[in-house]
Amino acid sequence: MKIRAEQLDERMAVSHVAGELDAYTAPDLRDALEAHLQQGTAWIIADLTSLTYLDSTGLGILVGTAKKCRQAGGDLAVACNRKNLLRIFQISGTHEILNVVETVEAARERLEALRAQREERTDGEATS
Amino acid sequence: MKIRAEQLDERMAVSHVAGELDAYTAPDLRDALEAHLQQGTAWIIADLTSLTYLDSTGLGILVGTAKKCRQAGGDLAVACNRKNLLRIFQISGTHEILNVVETVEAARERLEALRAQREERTDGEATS
Amino acid sequence: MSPKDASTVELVLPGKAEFLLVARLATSGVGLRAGLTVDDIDDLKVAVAEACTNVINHAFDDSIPESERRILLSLSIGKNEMTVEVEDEGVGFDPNALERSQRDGLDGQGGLGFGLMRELTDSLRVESAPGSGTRVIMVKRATR
Amino acid sequence: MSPKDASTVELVLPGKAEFLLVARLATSGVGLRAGLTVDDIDDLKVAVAEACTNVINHAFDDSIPESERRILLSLSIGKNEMTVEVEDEGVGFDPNALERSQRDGLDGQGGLGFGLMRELTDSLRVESAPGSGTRVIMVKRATR
Ligand SMILES: Nc1ncnc2c1ncn2[C@@H]1O[C@H](COP(=O)(O)OP(=O)(O)O)[C@@H](O)[C@H]1O
Ligand SMILES: Nc1ncnc2c1ncn2[C@@H]1O[C@H](COP(=O)(O)OP(=O)(O)O)[C@@H](O)[C@H]1O
Repeated sequence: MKIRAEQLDERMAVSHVAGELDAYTAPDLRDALEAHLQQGTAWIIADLTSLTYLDSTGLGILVGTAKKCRQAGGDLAVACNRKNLLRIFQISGTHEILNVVETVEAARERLEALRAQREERTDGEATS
Repeated sequence: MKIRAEQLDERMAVSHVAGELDAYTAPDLRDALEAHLQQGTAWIIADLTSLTYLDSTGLGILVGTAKKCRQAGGDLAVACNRKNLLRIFQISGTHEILNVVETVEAARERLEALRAQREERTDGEATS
Repeated sequence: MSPKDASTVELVLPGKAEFLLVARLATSGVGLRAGLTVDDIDDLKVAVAEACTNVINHAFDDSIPESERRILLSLSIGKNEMTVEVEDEGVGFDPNALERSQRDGLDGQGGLGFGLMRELTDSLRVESAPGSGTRVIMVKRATR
Repeated sequence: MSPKDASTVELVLPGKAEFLLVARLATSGVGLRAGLTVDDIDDLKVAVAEACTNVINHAFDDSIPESERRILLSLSIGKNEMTVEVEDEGVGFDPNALERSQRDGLDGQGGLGFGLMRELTDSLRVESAPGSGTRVIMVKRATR
């Protein structure tokens, strides 16, 4: 498995992940995602469009990271378009909570929209 | 392993071979090459440009077929450009006798040249 | 270890995550020969890895030295199907307690592994008891 | 069969050409974990397949029932190298007669298999005797 980090703006970053994500390689992904959070980046895109294998260990890390992102005021989205991996998201019931979409572009749009919503709500609260 | 036959002219044909050639799949290649010979085609190109695996069992079939081609007045050439397979031809010392070249086009040229030589020699003998 | 018949491959793997890749590759190879489709094989690879990951994560306590932490994987070609057995000689557990833990789902501490195995195969059987090791038997039918 | 240590994978394969693919895939998986390069692994896959093909072609006479025709394959990760053992409980042969048969080369009835194994690995040892099975031990060092 190979991971490349890309910072999109001050609060949003992508981890581009290629290869196979299992219990052997999972610690590397956990560290990479953790690094974003440590740097104050709470809006994270996991780009899995070049990932060929995923199982419950990888799902566990993605779900755990999504939670931490939300706790930090952000969120996580997954870009994935491979049939075999999408099946895993579907049958594990994680498709929605992980904001799984087909491309990094769509993932970014999803997070931007969530961020806008979040800010609106905060503004609303502040002015009410 | 997948094999597709292509007849180039009355006496020359190609077997396009893709996948892995080992002792399990070798009988299929032997049958395919044998079929060319049965049909009177003694100039054969083994197109291995989409082959990913080759060992001594495959070499044995190629060498055996090359002999039969020569006995029938023709010859065999191999098109192959993968490093790992070329290494097998080299270290087994079969690179020359199997007329290994990089492309089907080059294999065809090689066989056409051999055919021309052969015909010249026959002509020479006939007129001497 | 002696294969039951002439269409079974048996593997002994160290109980370490490093070797999950080997379990998946062997599953692919036997799956291809069993006539499974590429999609069938993708599913079965995950199911096999889930069972093996469980051995690595749950089967061994400190009393078992590393050299004895093994995964026994048996891959059998049947008529239009493939049977996989994943076995360990570890601490075992009560499979009846599984249903409870399933309810926790992903949010809790587990239960997702067996859920995936069940969804990704055509049949799943778990033989285990505290103190006597675990055997997971899965069957995947060839779709086509 | 019990692995010598925590970095050895052992396989029992039926002695049929159908399973050569599984032997190669397992070799790839362990090779990757042993740090071999893709080229190293390509070479080692051929060497392993040659040894296994020999078992299938030469180890068994009619007295050995199909269910007992097995290939034992052991794949070990060492320090910057990988060791492979291919073993059978077949008829065996006299390795000293090998040198003679090598001279026939491809033109004769054989000898190419061991030639490739020798060229494609860093070390090759053959243990065999008529009547007592055969073990081929090969070491491949990681280039890089
Ligand atoms: N091979 C095993 N040895 C001992 N316990 C096991 C084994 N496999 C599964 N278990 C038990 O079954 C539970 C449920 O497993 P699973 O559904 O895969 O979820 P998870 O591994 O995430 O907990 C595990 O938490 C563990 O207690
Ligand atoms: N596992 C084995 N059991 C019995 N005989 C074997 C075995 N492996 C090799 N041999 C003997 O060694 C010879 C040389 O083998 P090899 O170099 O691979 O060439 P080939 O298989 O083409 O004959 C074989 O012909 C066979 O007589």
